[in-house]
Amino acid sequence: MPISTETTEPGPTGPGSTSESGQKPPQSPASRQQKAVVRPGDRIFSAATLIAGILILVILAGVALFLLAQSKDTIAAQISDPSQITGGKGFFSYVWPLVIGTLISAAIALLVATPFALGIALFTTHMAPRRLAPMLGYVIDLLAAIPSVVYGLWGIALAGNLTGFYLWLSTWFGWIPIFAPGADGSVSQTGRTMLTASLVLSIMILPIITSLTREIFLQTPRLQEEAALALGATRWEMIRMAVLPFGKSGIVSATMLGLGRALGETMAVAMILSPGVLTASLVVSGNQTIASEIAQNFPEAAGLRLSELITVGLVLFVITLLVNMGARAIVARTSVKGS
Amino acid sequence: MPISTETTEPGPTGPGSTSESGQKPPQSPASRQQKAVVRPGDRIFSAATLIAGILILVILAGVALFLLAQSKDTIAAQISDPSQITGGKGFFSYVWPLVIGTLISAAIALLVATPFALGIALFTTHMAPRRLAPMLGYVIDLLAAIPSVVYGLWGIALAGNLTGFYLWLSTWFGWIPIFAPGADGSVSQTGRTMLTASLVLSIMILPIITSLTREIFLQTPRLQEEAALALGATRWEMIRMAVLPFGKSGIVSATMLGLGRALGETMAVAMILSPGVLTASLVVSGNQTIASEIAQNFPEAAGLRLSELITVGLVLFVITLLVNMGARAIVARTSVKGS
Amino acid sequence: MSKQIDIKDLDIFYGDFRAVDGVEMQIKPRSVTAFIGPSGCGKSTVLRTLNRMHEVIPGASVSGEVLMDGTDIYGAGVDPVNVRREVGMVFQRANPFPTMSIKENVLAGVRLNNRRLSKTEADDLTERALRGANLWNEVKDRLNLPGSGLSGGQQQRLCIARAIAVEPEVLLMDEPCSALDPISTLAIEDLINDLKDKYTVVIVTHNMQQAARVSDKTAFFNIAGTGKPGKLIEFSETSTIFSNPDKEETENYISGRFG
Amino acid sequence: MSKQIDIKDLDIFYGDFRAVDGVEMQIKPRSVTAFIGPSGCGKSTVLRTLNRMHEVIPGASVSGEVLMDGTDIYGAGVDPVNVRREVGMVFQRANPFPTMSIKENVLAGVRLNNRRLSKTEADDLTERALRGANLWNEVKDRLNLPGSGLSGGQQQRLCIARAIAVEPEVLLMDEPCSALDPISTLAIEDLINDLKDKYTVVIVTHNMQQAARVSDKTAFFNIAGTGKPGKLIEFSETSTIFSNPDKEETENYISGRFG
Amino acid sequence: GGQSATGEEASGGNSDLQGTLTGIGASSQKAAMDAWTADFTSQNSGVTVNYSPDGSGAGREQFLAGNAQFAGSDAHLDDDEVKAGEEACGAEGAYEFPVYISPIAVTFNVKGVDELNLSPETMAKIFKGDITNWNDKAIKADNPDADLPDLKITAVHRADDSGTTENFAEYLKAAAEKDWDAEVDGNFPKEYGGEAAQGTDGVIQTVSDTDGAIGYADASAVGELSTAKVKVGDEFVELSPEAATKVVDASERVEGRSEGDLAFDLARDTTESGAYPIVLVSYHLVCSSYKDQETVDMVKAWEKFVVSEEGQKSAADSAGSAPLSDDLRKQIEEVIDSIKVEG
Ligand SMILES: Nc1ncnc2c1ncn2[C@@H]1O[C@H](COP(=O)(O)OP(=O)(O)OP(=O)(O)O)[C@@H](O)[C@H]1O
Ligand SMILES: Nc1ncnc2c1ncn2[C@@H]1O[C@H](COP(=O)(O)OP(=O)(O)OP(=O)(O)O)[C@@H](O)[C@H]1O
Ligand SMILES: [Mg+2]
Ligand SMILES: [Mg+2]
Repeated sequence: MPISTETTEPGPTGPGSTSESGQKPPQSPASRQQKAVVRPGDRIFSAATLIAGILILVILAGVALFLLAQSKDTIAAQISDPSQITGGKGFFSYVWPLVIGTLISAAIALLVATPFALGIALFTTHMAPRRLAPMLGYVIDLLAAIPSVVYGLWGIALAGNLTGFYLWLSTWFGWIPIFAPGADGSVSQTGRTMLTASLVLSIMILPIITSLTREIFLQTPRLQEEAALALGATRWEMIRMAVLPFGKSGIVSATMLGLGRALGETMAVAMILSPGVLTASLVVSGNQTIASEIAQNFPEAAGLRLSELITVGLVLFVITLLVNMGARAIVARTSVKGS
Repeated sequence: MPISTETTEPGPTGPGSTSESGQKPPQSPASRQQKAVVRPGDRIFSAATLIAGILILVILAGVALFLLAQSKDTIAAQISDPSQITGGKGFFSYVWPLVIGTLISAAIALLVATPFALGIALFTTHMAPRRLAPMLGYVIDLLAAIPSVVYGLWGIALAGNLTGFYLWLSTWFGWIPIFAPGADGSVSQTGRTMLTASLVLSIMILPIITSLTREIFLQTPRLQEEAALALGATRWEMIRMAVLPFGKSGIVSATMLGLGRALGETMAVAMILSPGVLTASLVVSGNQTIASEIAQNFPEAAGLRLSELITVGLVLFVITLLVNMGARAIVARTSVKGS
Repeated sequence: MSKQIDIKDLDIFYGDFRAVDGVEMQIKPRSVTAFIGPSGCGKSTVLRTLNRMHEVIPGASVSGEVLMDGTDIYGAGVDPVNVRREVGMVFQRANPFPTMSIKENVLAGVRLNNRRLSKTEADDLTERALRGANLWNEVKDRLNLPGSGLSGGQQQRLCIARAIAVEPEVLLMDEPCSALDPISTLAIEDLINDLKDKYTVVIVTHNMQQAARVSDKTAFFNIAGTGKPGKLIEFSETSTIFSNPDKEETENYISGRFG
Repeated sequence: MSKQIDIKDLDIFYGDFRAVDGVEMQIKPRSVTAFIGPSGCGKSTVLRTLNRMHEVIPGASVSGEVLMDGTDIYGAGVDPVNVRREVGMVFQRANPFPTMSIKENVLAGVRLNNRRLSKTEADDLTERALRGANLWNEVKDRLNLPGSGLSGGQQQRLCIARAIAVEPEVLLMDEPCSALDPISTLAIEDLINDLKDKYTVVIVTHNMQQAARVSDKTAFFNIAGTGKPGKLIEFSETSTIFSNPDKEETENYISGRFG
Repeated sequence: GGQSATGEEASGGNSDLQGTLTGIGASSQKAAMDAWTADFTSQNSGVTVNYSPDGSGAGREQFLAGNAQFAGSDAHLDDDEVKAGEEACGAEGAYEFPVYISPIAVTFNVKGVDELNLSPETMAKIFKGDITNWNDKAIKADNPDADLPDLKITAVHRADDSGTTENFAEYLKAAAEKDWDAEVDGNFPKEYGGEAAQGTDGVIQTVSDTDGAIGYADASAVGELSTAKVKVGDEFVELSPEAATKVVDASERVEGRSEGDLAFDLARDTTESGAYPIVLVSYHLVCSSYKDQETVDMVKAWEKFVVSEEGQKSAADSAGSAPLSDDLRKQIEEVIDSIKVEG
């Protein structure tokens, strides 16, 4: 992968190795040194990107501090008297079902959306006729701009139509815990289940993943594609040999971005999901996500309750960080060494 | 730009030109033709991507139809008796301040976020020390996963701290209409203005734009970068010569995706903005966006009002489409011919 | 195993631009054919039409026929994938897969053909192909490192190894020795000599001596001027071309009295 | 305008791998120096250290000194940008900017130096550089089309034109004629001959005749075996190297009795 | 605080009711509803109560379309909806009755001012934007003893469509008609300007963050902010549950409705001593008849629990509402008892 940071780290066996750092021109006297004018563009650029980099850290720190500061009541309550916390059994027993719910919904959304998004991206870049491809691009961009409340409304309408499907699922695949019917032998009558919410989520993150991977796939070097084709690769084989390996890091990034959106999506889930206690089955009502819990409760929350909700937000923050780092670590481990 | 769709369109001057379409192998008798087995991978792949492409169109059509179907009451009311519509002056006078508000907030968010995002992307790909770059990546991904309700809460906290700044703006730059103080000579006391909402929006779309452009910039061909450096380009010049031209289409896509998010963001704007009638000044309370209007009113809406809100959603849909097509058309016009 | 190629009235276009005009040629099985001519005259373009790689370029098209053992590869119902499985190619610019290791690069084409290879078969094949391309000694200790960490000439030889590993019936080579030192060049020429016992080889080269050394027949292309299409000027036995060409243009080019 | 280059005890690394070991060399101003040697021996690597392009590769580093007119370009406080403005380079693989037109490609370096060019100056310079690279006739009608639509040899010449347009004091050329036909090759050799009146030229080539034709001094590099570093074996007058080399290794290589 | 998503497993039960009750409606009832469902299902372990807080409008609509067994609403049915109820619920139509009374506080944040008296006219002018400074004569007149600063008034209203706004505006319209000339609606009149904030929490937070702010919000959410006393008759009444209950008792039922329709026209302009007139009455809607006995039993048990002393207390604890008076409860219980099986 061509990664270019000009700043070199000294090679371990090159003791006297030098690296490019200083700014003064060589002291050769009678030459075109006057050409080496101060390059304001470069200075400004360095400064600007550095400032941007720092600012983003400041913003993140700001958000994190805000979350932490608002969480202190909850932490205090947790230490002094855990029964004050909603649910009465302390913060962790309150939060873990939410964590699980959030992870499940995000995982389903990702599992559904990623192959789909890659398919669409490949279709637009390598399969669709020249004229159709930009149209599909518009469609994707459009999907990205639909407000989550509209997705929510649409999801509610969709939910009603999914009950039959869920019944069918629970009849035939009820032995799989995630499709098991509820205690009374039936599935949700409203369709407002975790599965519906996750499916709508997957549509919401689809544009993000598609857009990013599409751009990356478009940039696959022609020479690589030609190399694969000339070996007698079919389109799919060419994509496997040249396009996907080239796009690997982009695919990971796209998935992470989609994951972020799925973890943090609020409105649509809050509108669609009929929340309840944690259950393994995804076709009965129940489960809840962190973002939706916050959205549904903060309008009426005050004092400790508000602090609790923000602490829950902090937990999401930490989860995201862990998931991200984990995912990237796994990807890094499976890459070709040295490439 | 290396775009590879293998399907060729026949060159205009090549009358008998052929294109690759059929699937049968050449009929040469005694050769390794048995190798040309049916390639299930390829079949499946073609079918899968095609289905994905079609499904996305179906989903979009589903959303569009949903919006249209729910809009029919409003359209009927608009035709029979416009005074029924909220505001009493028909649908268009109800919707246009919302359209303007939406466009303004999205435009500010984009204007702030895009250079920022490009700066961060360039910083992580071409400036930051090897170790720091992935860290910044995590930060960006984290920002993407913060739920909008948390951004909303944070934005409210931020708003309170911006009043002083807004006062300063209106004192010194009050002659610019967008910074003009209100009728009573003062700016918003709460800071919950369009400018605050737009700034928070810009932070929300930052991760999207950054992630996408970062991935593209990472893929700049080494050879191009080396070509620029060898000519004596500074980093900034190298970026201008090799990185940005290569990433152009990615930058546009990223911006469009960010725009989509900004246009559609609901919760944060609804929480932060103190809505009101359309005003030119961004430092007094007033203005409203489409998504926030929908979110704030739909819980209590029923019948015609609900239909109105969904029609407003449809308007957003159309705006997005137009903005998108416009932007891409402009970009296409300014590109080097034939590249 | 080897194939005969008949090119009939082939015109080649990049969009509107007619790059090559009216090529007629018959390439015998089990022979080496060299394409020579000034830069930009269309050698690579013609070569790329022989395995339908030309049409991969957006807007590019051809008219005319290219018969392989009598079957028009541009005929209706011909799958270019099948054509390319039988016609291997080495590109003018070396293009190893940067994400694959050296060994994977060599085996890439073989893996495509769905052949199951045992570990030893794979190792044998890798060694054979790399030896053929005179690269084995230089890379035998780093077969699992990425192909992008090689020098220019090493990359070029890696691409040759990759192409011969699939044992195609026809092998097209676009300046395969351009980045090679004389020793490697000789090794590749030996390789070509071996290959022609079984396969049909077409090679583009700027090196007259090389053409004279390895080829049975030589095709000389030329271009009348800028914007004009390239044309096949003369196609005969290599000895004829270099000693006693039919056309004056050819003689001028061979003897360097051109332009 | 021209510079003298003194290379002192230069070791070059790719990460942990010592690619080139202990190079000592003195390159005189207004001369042409040729680097020859088998593929993978480190010619490109050494060349790239002369304008600090080597360090652009992740993990790459050098130790030792490269003095240009007495100033160590790897000294503290030296801005590699300034080094590269004075030391032009033509890469082994042609790399025109695909998003720029042919003309913009030629002018890319000049524009960097903040020189304001009038329209006519720009046109003149473009023509001069393209003529120098023997490309003018082929592209004069399509100066505003992208540089990526050129043939392999045309792209290579475009890169040469781009490098000479800035009139660098030192010009490094890595196999500049590898994709060129004999006529273009001769033109480039003439160009090199012209250039050496004013500048210092270093060229990597696999073509012994070319080295013999154009260079004043020749450096022969060799590599003892796989995984070993490349070494400078002999550096003398070209005539000496080709007629009466000091080292047996050199003689073996020159006469093709190697490996 | 409401009930968490984790909930608690219902521990034991003492009835043999079985089934699921679905309700849709006002989000303002969510906190109370969480408390009710938790208590109710712990007593009736066979019953599941699902309540979607989709909003009053959606609740009424869905209920009238037969998609829910009951609805929660911040406003009573209008005449058209009553007719629709006859179609959905049989000849007797839908029954509606208050389930709790929620006082709306007028809350303010002015440094150095802890107590504030406001007459309806002054209040209207402040929220309308006619009075813009705390040292205005009109405010001084109501508060002769207060030390009112020279400070800009930031009047904060709800940005979203809400029952709170509707009831507040209704009060101003009734008590200060001259000054409040806008139509009463769930949306605060845009032309009056002022600051807007989303949700109760938004209003409270804005008021507490802004010196010189005044707003209105559900009393339960006010927390440490000061609340204004409101002029009723000749006295200034402080907000309290009892005072809020009083105003409902002083109100008339909406005319021309059936026996079972306990919709009230609140006496906003009451002069009854000690009554606090800015209240929101939250209703439940049920059908007069259901298809089967099981549902009838469930609905009866559920709604009886909701209005029972126990139910009202847990709502008061969790949602800060004012309990129903015993008198009103009796009337409601009669209505609930008359729910029967269709036919
Ligand atoms: N980017 C790289 N990373 C690691 N090793 C490299 C890299 N580039 C080159 N090498 C190794 O360094 C050695 C010298 O390479 P170099 O490119 O200098 O050879 P060269 O003499 O130019 O050969 P050629 O004639 O084939 O271009 C070779 O062994 C090569 O494999
Ligand atoms: N992708 C392309 N788009 C448009 N024109 C092209 C393209 N590739 C090549 N050409 C043009 O077609 C003509 C023939 O090109 P081709 O690459 O076949 O030349 P060649 O004989 O291989 O030259 P060289 O020896 O320099 O490689 C040239 O005029 C070239 O500019
Ligand atoms: Mg060529
Ligand atoms: Mg080299």
